[in-house]
Amino acid sequence: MEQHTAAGNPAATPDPGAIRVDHLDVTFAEGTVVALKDVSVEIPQGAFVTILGPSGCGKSTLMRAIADLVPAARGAIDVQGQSPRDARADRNFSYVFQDATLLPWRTALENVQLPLEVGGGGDAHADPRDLLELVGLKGRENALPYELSGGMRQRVAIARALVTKPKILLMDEPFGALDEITRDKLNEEVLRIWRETGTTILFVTHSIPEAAFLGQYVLMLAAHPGRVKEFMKVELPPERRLADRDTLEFVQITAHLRKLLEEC
Amino acid sequence: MEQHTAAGNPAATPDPGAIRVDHLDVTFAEGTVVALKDVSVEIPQGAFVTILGPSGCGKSTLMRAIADLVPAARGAIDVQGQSPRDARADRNFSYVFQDATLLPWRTALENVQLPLEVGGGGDAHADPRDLLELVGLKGRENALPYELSGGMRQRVAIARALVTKPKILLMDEPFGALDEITRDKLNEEVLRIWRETGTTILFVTHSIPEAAFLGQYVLMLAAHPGRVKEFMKVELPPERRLADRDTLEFVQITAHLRKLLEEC
Amino acid sequence: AGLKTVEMQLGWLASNGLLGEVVAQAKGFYEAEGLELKITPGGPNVDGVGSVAAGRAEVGQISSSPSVMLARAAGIPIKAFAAGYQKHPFTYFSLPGDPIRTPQDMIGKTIATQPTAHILLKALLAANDIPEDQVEIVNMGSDMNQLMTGQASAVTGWLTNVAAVDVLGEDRVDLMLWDTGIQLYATVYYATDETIAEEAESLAGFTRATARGWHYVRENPEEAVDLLVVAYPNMDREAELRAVEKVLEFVFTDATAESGWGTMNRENWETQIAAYADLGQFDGDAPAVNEVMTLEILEMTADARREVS
Amino acid sequence: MAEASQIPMPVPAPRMSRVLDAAIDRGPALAAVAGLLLLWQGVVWFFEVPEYMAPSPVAVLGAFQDNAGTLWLNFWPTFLEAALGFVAGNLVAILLAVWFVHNSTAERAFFPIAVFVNTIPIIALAPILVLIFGNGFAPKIIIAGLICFFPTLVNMVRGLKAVSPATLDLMRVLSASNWEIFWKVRLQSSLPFLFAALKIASTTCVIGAIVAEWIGSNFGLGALIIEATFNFRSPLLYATVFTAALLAVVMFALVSFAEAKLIRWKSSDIH
Amino acid sequence: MAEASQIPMPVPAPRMSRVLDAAIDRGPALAAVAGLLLLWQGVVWFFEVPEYMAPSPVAVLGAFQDNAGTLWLNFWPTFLEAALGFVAGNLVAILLAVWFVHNSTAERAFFPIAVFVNTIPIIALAPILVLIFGNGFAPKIIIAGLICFFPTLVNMVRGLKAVSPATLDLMRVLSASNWEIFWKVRLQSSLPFLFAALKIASTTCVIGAIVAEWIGSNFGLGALIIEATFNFRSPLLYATVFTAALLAVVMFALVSFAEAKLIRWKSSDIH
Ligand SMILES: Nc1ncnc2c1ncn2[C@@H]1O[C@H](COP(=O)(O)OP(=O)(O)OP(=O)(O)O)[C@@H](O)[C@H]1O
Ligand SMILES: Nc1ncnc2c1ncn2[C@@H]1O[C@H](COP(=O)(O)OP(=O)(O)OP(=O)(O)O)[C@@H](O)[C@H]1O
Ligand SMILES: Cc1ncc(C[n+]2csc(CCO)c2C)c(N)n1
Ligand SMILES: [Mg+2]
Ligand SMILES: [Mg+2]
Repeated sequence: MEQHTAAGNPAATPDPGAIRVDHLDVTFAEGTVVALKDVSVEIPQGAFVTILGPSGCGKSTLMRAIADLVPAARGAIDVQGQSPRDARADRNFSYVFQDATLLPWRTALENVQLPLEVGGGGDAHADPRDLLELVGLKGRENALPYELSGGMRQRVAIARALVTKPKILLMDEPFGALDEITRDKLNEEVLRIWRETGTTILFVTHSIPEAAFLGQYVLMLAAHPGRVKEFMKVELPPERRLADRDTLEFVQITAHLRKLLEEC
Repeated sequence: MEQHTAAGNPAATPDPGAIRVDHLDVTFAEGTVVALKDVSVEIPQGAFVTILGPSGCGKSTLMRAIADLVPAARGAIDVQGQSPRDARADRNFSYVFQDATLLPWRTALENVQLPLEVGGGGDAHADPRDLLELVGLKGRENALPYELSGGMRQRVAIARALVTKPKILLMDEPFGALDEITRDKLNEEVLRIWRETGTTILFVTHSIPEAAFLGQYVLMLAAHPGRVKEFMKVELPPERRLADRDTLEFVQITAHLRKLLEEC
Repeated sequence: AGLKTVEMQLGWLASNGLLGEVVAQAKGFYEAEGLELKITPGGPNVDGVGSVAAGRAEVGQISSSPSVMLARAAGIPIKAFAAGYQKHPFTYFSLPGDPIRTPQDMIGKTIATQPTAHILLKALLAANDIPEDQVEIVNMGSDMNQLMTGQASAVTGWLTNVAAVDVLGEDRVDLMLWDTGIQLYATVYYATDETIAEEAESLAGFTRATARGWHYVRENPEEAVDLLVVAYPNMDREAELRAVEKVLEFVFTDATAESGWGTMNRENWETQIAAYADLGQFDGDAPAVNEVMTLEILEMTADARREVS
Repeated sequence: MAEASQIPMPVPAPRMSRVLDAAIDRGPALAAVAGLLLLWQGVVWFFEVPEYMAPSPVAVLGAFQDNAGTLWLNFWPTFLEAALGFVAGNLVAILLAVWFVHNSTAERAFFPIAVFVNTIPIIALAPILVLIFGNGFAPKIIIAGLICFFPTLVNMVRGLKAVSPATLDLMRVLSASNWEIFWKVRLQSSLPFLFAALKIASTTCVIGAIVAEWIGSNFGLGALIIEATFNFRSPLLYATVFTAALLAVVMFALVSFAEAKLIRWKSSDIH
Repeated sequence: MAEASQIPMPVPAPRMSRVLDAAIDRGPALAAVAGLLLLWQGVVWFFEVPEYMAPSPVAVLGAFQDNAGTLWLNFWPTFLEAALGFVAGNLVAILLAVWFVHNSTAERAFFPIAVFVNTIPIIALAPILVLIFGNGFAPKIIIAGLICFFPTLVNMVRGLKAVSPATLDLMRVLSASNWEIFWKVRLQSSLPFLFAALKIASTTCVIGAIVAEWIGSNFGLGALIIEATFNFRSPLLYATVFTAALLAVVMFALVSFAEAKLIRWKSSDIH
């Protein structure tokens, strides 16, 4: 299978800062469940890559493999010139999990502060209170997770991921539980953060418009077994506004993506 | 506050089979958090009502109050002429929770079978294997929850809710974790089930198109405190196909809903 | 068939204090009296008085005579009717480097003894006019370590416990409690007032058969030990073979030569009661000697007991 | 129990006076105790049980009065031994559990040994302990500690492992050290197990102190029990046993109280 | 421990022979036991500890050989008492826990009484037990049961309550009866607590059987311990204590094995 490179140029020398996934297989249950099969992809430094694919195709598994949470059965992953393990140890990642995964005994604010308390804390970091305000939870800082709604919990997890200003942000359906208004607002925030900080972002979503709107690249995975269907550059201007979603190019792109997804 | 009735006709005699919510207040933390304030709504027998509203506005809380999972601080709820408690005891509800809430020690199939094993089992019921096939999990019947992807878990929960063929189906963001293709397929399935069985469905979603496409009525809640913003009938033909989403009426309705949501 | 069951409740595990009974059982002496003896063990925390008082067992055997006095004083209606060991083998052991040969030698020394035997040491001191504060009393368990490590000048135990005594070596120094003026009985047989009144014949039969058993032990110590070890396989035959001679010295004395096995002396009991009363051991009034012991059964069996010796 | 819909509805509690609340909370316990005492007194009267077999509650109460001074004097050493043994035994157990959870070789090597040691009867250990530590408080505290040690070890090892894989993933991504995972996550999620263990230990440490006093002590409730047994003073024996049991109940209540204060969160998911 | 990234990576295990696997699994335990035995032998030799104080492993081994028959004969009654006590005590504790969890008045009324009863030293209860049940197997099984009872009660009550509110909501909507909730949910989620309790009980039931034999028995390891203690047969004492401890280790291992078989699922969320 050919190498899916960013610019569609297989001969390009690998960008030293990229995430490079090389013929990756991931299996579960002693090899009986093949979650990912021969996945190769190269993500340039500072790219915003959205990941689309049918439920169960291996999106979370790919992210988990990159974050060193799941071992490769075959193949290799290279994160900014390091193994995933070293990259993780160096705290290059932030991860918004598909479930919010809050610590139930910590308040919203304390959950956001968690990354600052462990793993060396990190140097640059944002103000947890500001982040909670950003995700619309001002005033609920002291609520415990069981006192929050599903969307609120997810927003706490997003704030937590942003607090360390990571080099690589892995977001697994971060906005799945949010209403469109909040979602739109956070979409713009994420884009702003991406532009301002140069963070490399991998962003799993089920919304085709969201994938097209946010992504500089879209990685489409197919199922049975999980494999790369397409890795495409989104030909839209880097400065995007919500209104851009009504343009013809945008609609063409989403239509294309929808067709691809149907084929998976 | 006026009574929001189905047809916008406050004088109509209440349909004996309706869900009637009457000046409902729900509070938490000893009254300090007001989740719902003076909510009144009347849902006709066999209606498909979608619920929209910003994250944390009380959508889940309203459903939980109807299902007798949370007590009313003030006001009353009447479910098919009964108190929520009696309605629950009579197994009138199925509930798809916002978190999948599977029993981790049961396989997918066993989780779907759970409702048949408890609470009297119910008379009419669907075949659990057929339902798992319906939600696209054929072949994964014996997987334990931790072996399933997020979307797969949610689909198991959907299958579980359908297995008892309930009179009232409460679905709290059931398709939040699903890709558009699967989601569209399940949207059509739910519509089919609704039409064929006459089930009353309350369906929380964050997707405005989904709310408009599925709902006979849309209940829009506003936040701070949670209250009814609008209860409107969707003026679309009852027989809907996915292609209808590209019609002008549909786009007008979603635009209206988006505007309302922005105001909340 | 047709035998009357007599249950004997021990105040401890089965031990060599039971040689006579085991032999009498094996040789059919009880059957000859129309009895069947059933022996129930006690343990470190079960003295058996409760079982006898409640009527679960007809006969009790208790380690030391003061228990009977204390029980009686507490209102438990039991009486001693025979004494197995004529002299109590309770002994203060010391080492030749720091010997304690007389009560006076204890002055200024540390004596280790079991908590329940503190009172015996106090009685000893009182009987020998030694103020209690002249002797330091510390606790010991069942081991002799404190003597061996020099933490105490003397430890206590039963002279019949040959394994314990062996640990101290050949040249140890013994000071027997009996020789200091505190003259107690050991392995005392007792029964409730009611049993003594209503089943005197059974008790007499029990006493006669047991006496015969003990005489048989005296004649055939080795066979007796073999029988004991067969009945109670946990015991160590070698140790019991060495112990049996010692045991017999306590069971058969000048007193038994005259009055037969199991004999008791009313004056001795009175002395014991008085000593305990002086030490304030009774909650209320001291019990009368006739409440604590009875010679009735011994008298009923006097001829038979003398005959076998 | 087989009937449906008996699950109690969580009704928001009206704000009652705390004193009244507490009284209602204790009500069933007091009623049960009173009932048992009455039953016992009734049995003793009805069957005319002699005092030396089982004294009536009234007789025990008398013994409490007559021996108040003795009981009080002997209460303190036992309390001290039990409390210090509780602290020491649980501390060692918790530390060992922490070690085991972080080092599975250590767990496999020493857990069986802990099981082994736990089964050695105190009576068999006592001579060696006395030999090493003499006859003072030390061996009693050690025995009380030894006797609470094992349940806490087992529960704590289990509790420290009761962390969901999702949370461990989170901590891995945060590149948290094992120590941080322990401190921020494992400790909290082990609390339900730990408090169950402490409740068990709160009663066994009292047993331990008493058993320890039996191996040779002039004071303490254990010594008093021996003394009362040896002298056939049933009412005093019962009064002493009651005092010990009350000590245990109080320690148990303290642990329960601490638990209620410390675990205020609710899990929001299936565990 | 404070260093980052030491969390072991879950590497897919290569399929090894099961026998080898098991050997490696037991390796550390065997090594630790061997090490301790060597240390002990070394101490005994080096300090020339006399045998009556603490016999060397070699002497104990000798005692094992010399007394093999005796040990074997006395092993069976103790094993029987411990095993039956284990079953009875845990069964009663589990049933009581089920009652308490479904009836909070019962819990408030009788939990303190359970604490109370648990603290009454067995030895103080012994005379009454002997009076009521005589001297056969019954009182020994009862004592072994009594002694395992309490930790299981405490853990099981806690375990049956360790159900997430979300799951209870699910069961409420399904209009499940308390009995069904118990059977389908509580029992499963209490398993970690239950098995911790059973591990504790697997050793305490042996202690219980031994202690029970001290109230009067001619046979059993407990009787042998007393016999050996008071007759200064140190090597036999140690051999007996070892036999008892081995029994406990085996029971512990059986419980651990059952646990591994029964809890195969992983929680998918924070608990
Ligand atoms: N147990 C609780 N204790 C305290 N506050 C609570 C509790 N449950 C819900 N709330 C509060 O009630 C409000 C409504 O919550 P609810 O879960 O109904 O929101 P929602 O509309 O479902 O939101 P989402 O779309 O994010 O799921 C929120 O502010 C939440 O914090
Ligand atoms: N621990 C596991 N054991 C066994 N199978 C697993 C495990 N984790 C994931 N899988 C399987 O791997 C496949 C991919 O799962 P993954 O969670 O990556 O899907 P996904 O693309 O994230 O799906 P979704 O959109 O539903 O979250 C699925 O078939 C899933 O059942
Ligand atoms: C002589 C003696 N008596 C009681 C116990 C009691 N004990 C030890 S552990 C435990 C329960 C909790 O593990 C209990 C009740 C003992 N060990 N030894
Ligand atoms: Mg996923
Ligand atoms: Mg919600």
